[in-house]
Amino acid sequence: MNFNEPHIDYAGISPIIALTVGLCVVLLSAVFNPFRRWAPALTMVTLGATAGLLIWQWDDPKTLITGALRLDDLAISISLIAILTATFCVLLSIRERASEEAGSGEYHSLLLGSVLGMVLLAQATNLVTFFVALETLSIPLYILCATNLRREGSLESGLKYLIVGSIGSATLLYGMAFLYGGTGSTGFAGIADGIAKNGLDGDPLILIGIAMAAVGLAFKTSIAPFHQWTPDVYQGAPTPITGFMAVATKAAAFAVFLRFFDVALGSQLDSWQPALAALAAISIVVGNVGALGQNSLKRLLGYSGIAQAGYMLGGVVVVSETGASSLVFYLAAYALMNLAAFAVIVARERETVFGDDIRAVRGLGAERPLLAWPLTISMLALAGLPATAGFIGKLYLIEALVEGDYTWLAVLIAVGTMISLAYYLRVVAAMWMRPEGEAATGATPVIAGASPEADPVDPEAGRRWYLAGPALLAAAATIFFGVIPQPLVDFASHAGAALFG
Amino acid sequence: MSATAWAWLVLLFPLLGSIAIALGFRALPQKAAGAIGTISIGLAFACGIAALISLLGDEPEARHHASSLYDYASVAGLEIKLGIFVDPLSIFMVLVVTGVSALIHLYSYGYMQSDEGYHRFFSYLNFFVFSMLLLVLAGNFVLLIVGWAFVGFASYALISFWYRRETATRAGMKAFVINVVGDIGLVLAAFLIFRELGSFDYGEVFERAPEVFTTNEWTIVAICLLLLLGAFAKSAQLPLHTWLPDAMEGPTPVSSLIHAATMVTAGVYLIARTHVLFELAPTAADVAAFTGLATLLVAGTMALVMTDLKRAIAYSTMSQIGYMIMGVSIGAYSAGLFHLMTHAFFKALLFMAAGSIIAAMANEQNIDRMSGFGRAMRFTSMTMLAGALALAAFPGTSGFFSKDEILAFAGARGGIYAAMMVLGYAGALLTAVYTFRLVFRILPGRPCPEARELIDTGHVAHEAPRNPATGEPEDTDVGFPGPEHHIAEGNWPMRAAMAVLAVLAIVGGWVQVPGLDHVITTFLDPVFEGSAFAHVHPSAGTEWLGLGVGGLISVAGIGIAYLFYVAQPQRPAILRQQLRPLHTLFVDKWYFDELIDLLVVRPALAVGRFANRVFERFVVDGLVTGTEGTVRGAGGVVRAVQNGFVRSYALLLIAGFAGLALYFLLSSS
Amino acid sequence: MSNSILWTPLVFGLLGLFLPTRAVGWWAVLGTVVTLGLAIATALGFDSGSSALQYAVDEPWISGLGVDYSLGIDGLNLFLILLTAVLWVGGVAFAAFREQERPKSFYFLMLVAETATLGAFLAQDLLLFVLFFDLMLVPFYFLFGAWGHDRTAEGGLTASAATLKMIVYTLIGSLLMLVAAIATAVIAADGGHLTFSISALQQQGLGEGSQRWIFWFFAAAFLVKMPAFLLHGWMPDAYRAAPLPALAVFSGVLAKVGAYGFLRVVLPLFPDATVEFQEVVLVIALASILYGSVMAFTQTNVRLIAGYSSVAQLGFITAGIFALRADGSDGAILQMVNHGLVVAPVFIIVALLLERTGTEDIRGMGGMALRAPVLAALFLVVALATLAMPGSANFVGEFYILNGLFQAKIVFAFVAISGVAMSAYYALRLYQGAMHNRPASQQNQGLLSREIGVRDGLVLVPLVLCILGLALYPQLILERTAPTVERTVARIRGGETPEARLATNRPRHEIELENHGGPVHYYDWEPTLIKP
Amino acid sequence: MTSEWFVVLSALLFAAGAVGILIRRSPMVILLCLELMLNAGNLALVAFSRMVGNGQGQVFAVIVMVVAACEVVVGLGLIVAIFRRRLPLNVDDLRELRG
Repeated sequence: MNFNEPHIDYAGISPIIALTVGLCVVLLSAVFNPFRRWAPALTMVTLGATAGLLIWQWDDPKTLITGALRLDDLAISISLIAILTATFCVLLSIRERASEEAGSGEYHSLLLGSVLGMVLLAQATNLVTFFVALETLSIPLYILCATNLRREGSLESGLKYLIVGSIGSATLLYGMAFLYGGTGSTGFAGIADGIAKNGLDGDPLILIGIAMAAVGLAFKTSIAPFHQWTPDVYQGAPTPITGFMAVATKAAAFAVFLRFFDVALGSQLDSWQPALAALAAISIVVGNVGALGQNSLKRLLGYSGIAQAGYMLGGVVVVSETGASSLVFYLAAYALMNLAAFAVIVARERETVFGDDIRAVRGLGAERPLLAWPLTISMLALAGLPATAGFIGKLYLIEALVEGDYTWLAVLIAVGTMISLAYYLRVVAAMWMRPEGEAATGATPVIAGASPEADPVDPEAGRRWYLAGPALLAAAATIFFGVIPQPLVDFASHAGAALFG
Repeated sequence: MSATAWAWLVLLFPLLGSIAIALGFRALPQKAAGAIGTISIGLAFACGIAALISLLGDEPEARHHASSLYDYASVAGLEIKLGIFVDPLSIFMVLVVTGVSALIHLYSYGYMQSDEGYHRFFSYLNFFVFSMLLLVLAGNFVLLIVGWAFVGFASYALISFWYRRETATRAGMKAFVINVVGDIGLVLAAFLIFRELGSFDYGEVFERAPEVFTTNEWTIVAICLLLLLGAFAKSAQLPLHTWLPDAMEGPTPVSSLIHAATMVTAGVYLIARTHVLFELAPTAADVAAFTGLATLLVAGTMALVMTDLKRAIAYSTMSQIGYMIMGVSIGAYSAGLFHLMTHAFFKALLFMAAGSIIAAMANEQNIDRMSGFGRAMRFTSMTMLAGALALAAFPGTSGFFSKDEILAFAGARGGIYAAMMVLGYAGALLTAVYTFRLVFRILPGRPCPEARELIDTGHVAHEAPRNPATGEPEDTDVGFPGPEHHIAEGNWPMRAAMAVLAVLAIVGGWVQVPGLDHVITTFLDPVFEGSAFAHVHPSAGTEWLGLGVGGLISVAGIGIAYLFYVAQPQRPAILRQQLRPLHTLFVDKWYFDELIDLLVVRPALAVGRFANRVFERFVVDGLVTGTEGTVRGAGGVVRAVQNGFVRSYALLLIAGFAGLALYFLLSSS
Repeated sequence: MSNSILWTPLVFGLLGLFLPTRAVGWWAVLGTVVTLGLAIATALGFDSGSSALQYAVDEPWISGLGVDYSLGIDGLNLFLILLTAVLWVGGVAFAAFREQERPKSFYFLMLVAETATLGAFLAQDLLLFVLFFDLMLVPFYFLFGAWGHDRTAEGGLTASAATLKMIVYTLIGSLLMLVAAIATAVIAADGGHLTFSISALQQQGLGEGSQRWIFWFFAAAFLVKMPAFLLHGWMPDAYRAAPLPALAVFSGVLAKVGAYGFLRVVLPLFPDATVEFQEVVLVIALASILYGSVMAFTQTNVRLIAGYSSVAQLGFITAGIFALRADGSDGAILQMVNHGLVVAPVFIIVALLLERTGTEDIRGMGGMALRAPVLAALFLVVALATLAMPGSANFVGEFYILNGLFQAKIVFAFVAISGVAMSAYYALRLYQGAMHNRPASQQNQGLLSREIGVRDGLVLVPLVLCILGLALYPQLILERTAPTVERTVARIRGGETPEARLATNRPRHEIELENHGGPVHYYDWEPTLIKP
Repeated sequence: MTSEWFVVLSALLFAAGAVGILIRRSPMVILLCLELMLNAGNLALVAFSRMVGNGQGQVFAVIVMVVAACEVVVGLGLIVAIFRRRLPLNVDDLRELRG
């Protein structure tokens, strides 16, 4: 028998290859003691290389591996966001106890593995790749969350994430099975015309499939009511990882969300659109009210993440190019805002004994302006105040929603933003204003961060380049894209066009 | 130079004087300030004369000129220029105002000498005159309102001149607020006029009014009633008069300025100025007439029982203004204005005399404690007597002719107006009685300690001044006649002013003696020629009859006063016993203050308290706290569900899935 | 030109961050003065006859979203820009004469605030307007919160809590406005080319139905900002917390942005809804007038007296705008400037009183005129202007407003004017309480005996001179405002109620001549009046 | 017998796994239940692949098995770590993070 080798587009899969190779190298470096300290550097190199290869592929969409992957601008833009986040994560992990305990090499290779999953997920156009990528993304994260072995919270968050996450994937898988069963294909395209061909509109099999898939994805993007893992895991995980999860996971999951629902299930629009809109609404409300009165900053950002996911889901709900573009724009902005915040939190965790408690940033404005400004900017941006990327992002989303006749959702976003001011500005107030009268922060039992087993204090952390640098960079970018958003808008609209154009 | 040019100068001088004194309050020596003040008014008077001459220069029917400086606020169809209107009426007012004011300034120059606030006083005083002149010269309703309000403010400033007296500041506030109510009346009237006639300008308004309005049509009546609101507030007619007696908190020259010459006559002027409108709205005119009548009677009764010298004179002013208002609203324009003039003379005089006596009493104003000043202060008592005679309309004096002309005209109108005449004469009797009550209480009799001291040592009582109302010691460093007081005797400026006025009070009426001459009427004729009542002319005979009656009445009144207060001094007490309720009613000023307090002040404060204590807290804040509470509550729920049990998370996840699947299935089928 | 006015303060603010701490205050003053100079230059170069947009700038900003960076000056905003420039000079200079903690941040924020405010006035692009409108709040949030006073002692809120309340409250409106603005553009574009340019949107027009809700979203934002009756819940706490120099400019200018928004955005873009909801808004305005006045004369804290009095004043302004007549709106704009010029000095004077008596409670003051006659005189002028004394420009403003209201909706005018009497009472009460009578407590005597200093005089006197100058020649503003206002209101008149026929300021006899003197529609509104 | 029954069976397995997760406290058992759910998915895939008559489902199933294995490994690793920290092996006691 003769074996005709398939045509392989190496250029297309080059980023994936690069990542994989890098992953192995980093892992090996961990084995040989002398190279151990190089792990971060190697990781950076890998990420850089991948990014370069991705940009090389910019604006030249292609389908890879017999339709299993599609490398288009959407995929690239999302992957870039993921890589950017990972880079920040590496920087923040320098001198991080977690990475040292887990062994720097393992830690970073796991990180790269997760990134690999994200890059794949962003390209997935087939149920199989979709599922595999999703797991490749998740499983390393389960471990990474738990890497701070000395802290109960870390282990707990790891286990919780594992259990609930696996339920999520199981549900997703089962839903995929139904879709496959209904349409007889695992490719998104195949599913689409399968539905069309077999006239399966409103077929219960398909519908349940859709429902289950929606649950799986909603879980990953932490949309309420599938959000509950988020605050706990965010709080328990080592802070750099939390930052990575908060941004990158969302980005990748939303990418496939777009592909899966807007492309594969586009025909079923009217059956799932209202449902997703409802989910968006719920998580806007839940996230925002849940964040009120949280004293752990990470937890607060977790809840705010839920709310923000609700906003972004709006970009998926209105099946339109503007929707997709606005979503990508918002993800990019969201990455910048969050990373600035997390960088500052990491710095304060090491500087003070309060861990990630809000007391850690008391009087920061006077004490450490260079840390206070980034956090302030990121909070204002998350609250969607003008002259920040956050404002433009909201503007973009709302425009998409209004165009798509989902004005009520836009109004809800506005309402949610109002509520969110209450907790974002509380952080700002803590930094700049005289301590609030409410002794609440003092009275409530200090959570996780401030437990006696807190990390040893490094009073200079706030001045270290690898912490202050990223913070300032992200904050500056947030402002920059708030004032001159055009480049980012183009970036996003490319991605949107890739899907619909 | 044209009349208008002179008129602008009339306005200019007092304003300059006021500003100059105000800016130089540190630099200028006291005397200089007084001099500037007095001279600037004097110059204004001179310019007034000049304007008069140039006005008499041209034909009677051509004796009205408008002139404007620039567009004050003219867009969107409104046209408001900074313009004046010069005609016999305004010139007449200018002359009366500046003339009397000049004398009052002169008087103050001496009287206020030992007052710390000397500069402030003259600055205010000049500003007051300026405002009044602006009021009478204004060429459109907006500028009229401006002058109107300026007068109000100036009176506020002067009444609360001794601003550390609680009573004074409160009185000032009262005067101001009531005057603002009047302003509002004028403003609304102006709006209505504008809506109907499309202009604020006197000329256009008076020209168009007759062709647009039918007589007694509701709009014109509304306009006139609104105008009256303003007029009553300023001229202290019922029921808006309550600020006037309190206004006596100010220094005495102020009282004479506000009451005699200027402010309170503004209402009379307003009605005369807008007589075109009032003749189109007889109903409103009658309202005005009856209010005037009521005021003159009520005020008379109050003046009858007041023991405070200045307040008593104040009430008498009210009642005299009542005469004028009645006069101008029944159409006796020139008569009303004539009375305005003579009243300016003798009332100013009376206040000055009173001031001199009060000074001698070291600010004691209670007439029960005064007596025997006839011998102590000859000059003062002579002038006072002259003023009193004129006020009581003693035959031959100025008041005699002016008052009776009004009543005669009322008689000539006949009908209901005849009744007015009769009541008017009743009022005249009252006037004579209360006037000479004062005279007989103060001048004759055994000298009181102060008077005695004056006779013996020739100098005035020294005593730390006290507030007659509250009895608290005055704080003299803000400005208050300290231990040293100034009486007309041995103070030439005061004497000069009083002398001039005394002469005028006697002879001032002779310009207009029935059958002999009628200077005022002929002069004002061009203004009122179009009037519907131009033909109404009581014959000289009837007028003389009226004069006779009036003379008798005044003599009778004086007689009664003599009977009560000189012949049988115990009588009043007995009478008081017999008429206790009536007396208390009069003493308590017919309870007008209480009425206003009950109807306006208390409700407003109650509303305010409610708004503050209840509404603000429960409704306005409730909106905030309520929403906040619900949101926080929801937050509590969310965090309660977030209970840390991984299995319950799983449950929620699966439940959520079930719900979603259920929705899909239901929506599909 | 517009550009330079807009960005000068920000530039100075940024440079100020690199200056030595001592100099930064004066640097900030310089910045505001330069801005003022530029503003005056524009005013001089302004063509008063035309209703067109002048000094216009129009660059694409976010082409993808149809947002342009377009500025411009016309009759509506010219004097509000001047006002902003003037008051900021006053406020910043007043602050510069005193010690400020963390001066760099303070002046930086002040200048950012000025740029934001100017931006709101200059913006000719709906979204740009919304952006600046929201941005204004941020610096004031920090100024009030970080430099403010905690009132926990007298049962109030902490500075940060009070400001949080303020910002959440005011952003409620603003965010809804953002949605509304986008909706306006999207609906108007109707699938076509998306633009936020106000003039373009004005051409495209909007359907009745969508106008309705959009109108209320905008109205909410503006009414909260003013603040109007029932929506003023944030005001008392914020006013008590705020540092006085910042409060002077805040209350002097920011409140006006709301009223300005009605003229700039609502009337042109949503004419039908405006006519439809005229009465509703008028009712709110009247409520503000009455409620504000009543509260003003029951308060004892001088800040709150001033605060509630501005509630009343903005009620007047709103009423003037919603008379939907040229004269009403002319008066409204004039009154915005007047009120700004009046309320800022009031707060500066409050600061001076505070320094002298150590209290903000009117019961703790008194008798100050004795040893501070100049201060008393200045205060008197301000107080008289506050109560719209005839002869002041405020009176002209109110006169135009009320005349407009009177000709359009006579009953409302009668109610509104009662506010005038009350204002007389509370303004005088404020003045007397501070300056007249005996000093409340004897130990204050020593403190009382301080005349206004030269430096504070430099701040206060020019402002008072502005008041006097306008009093002598209000036409200055009116004639430049009128053409634009005329154009703005003319659109409304198109779909107007019967009363509108009277809106044409023609004397009745002329109207009757046209109608051959018959008993005509001229009497349409007669039932609204009580017949004799 | 037709393959629908396999689907039904898979559904039952899925439900069983879900219920197991909800009622059991030991992380080990919970991991087993997770496996159950995943394998329910596998069974469904295989059954469907039989129904629709192409191999994709079976391929998918095989891959899923690998993934499942990974998850179990990770899970066990975590459990060991927890055990080493002398923490109770009871998911209900792991609730330091909440609220």
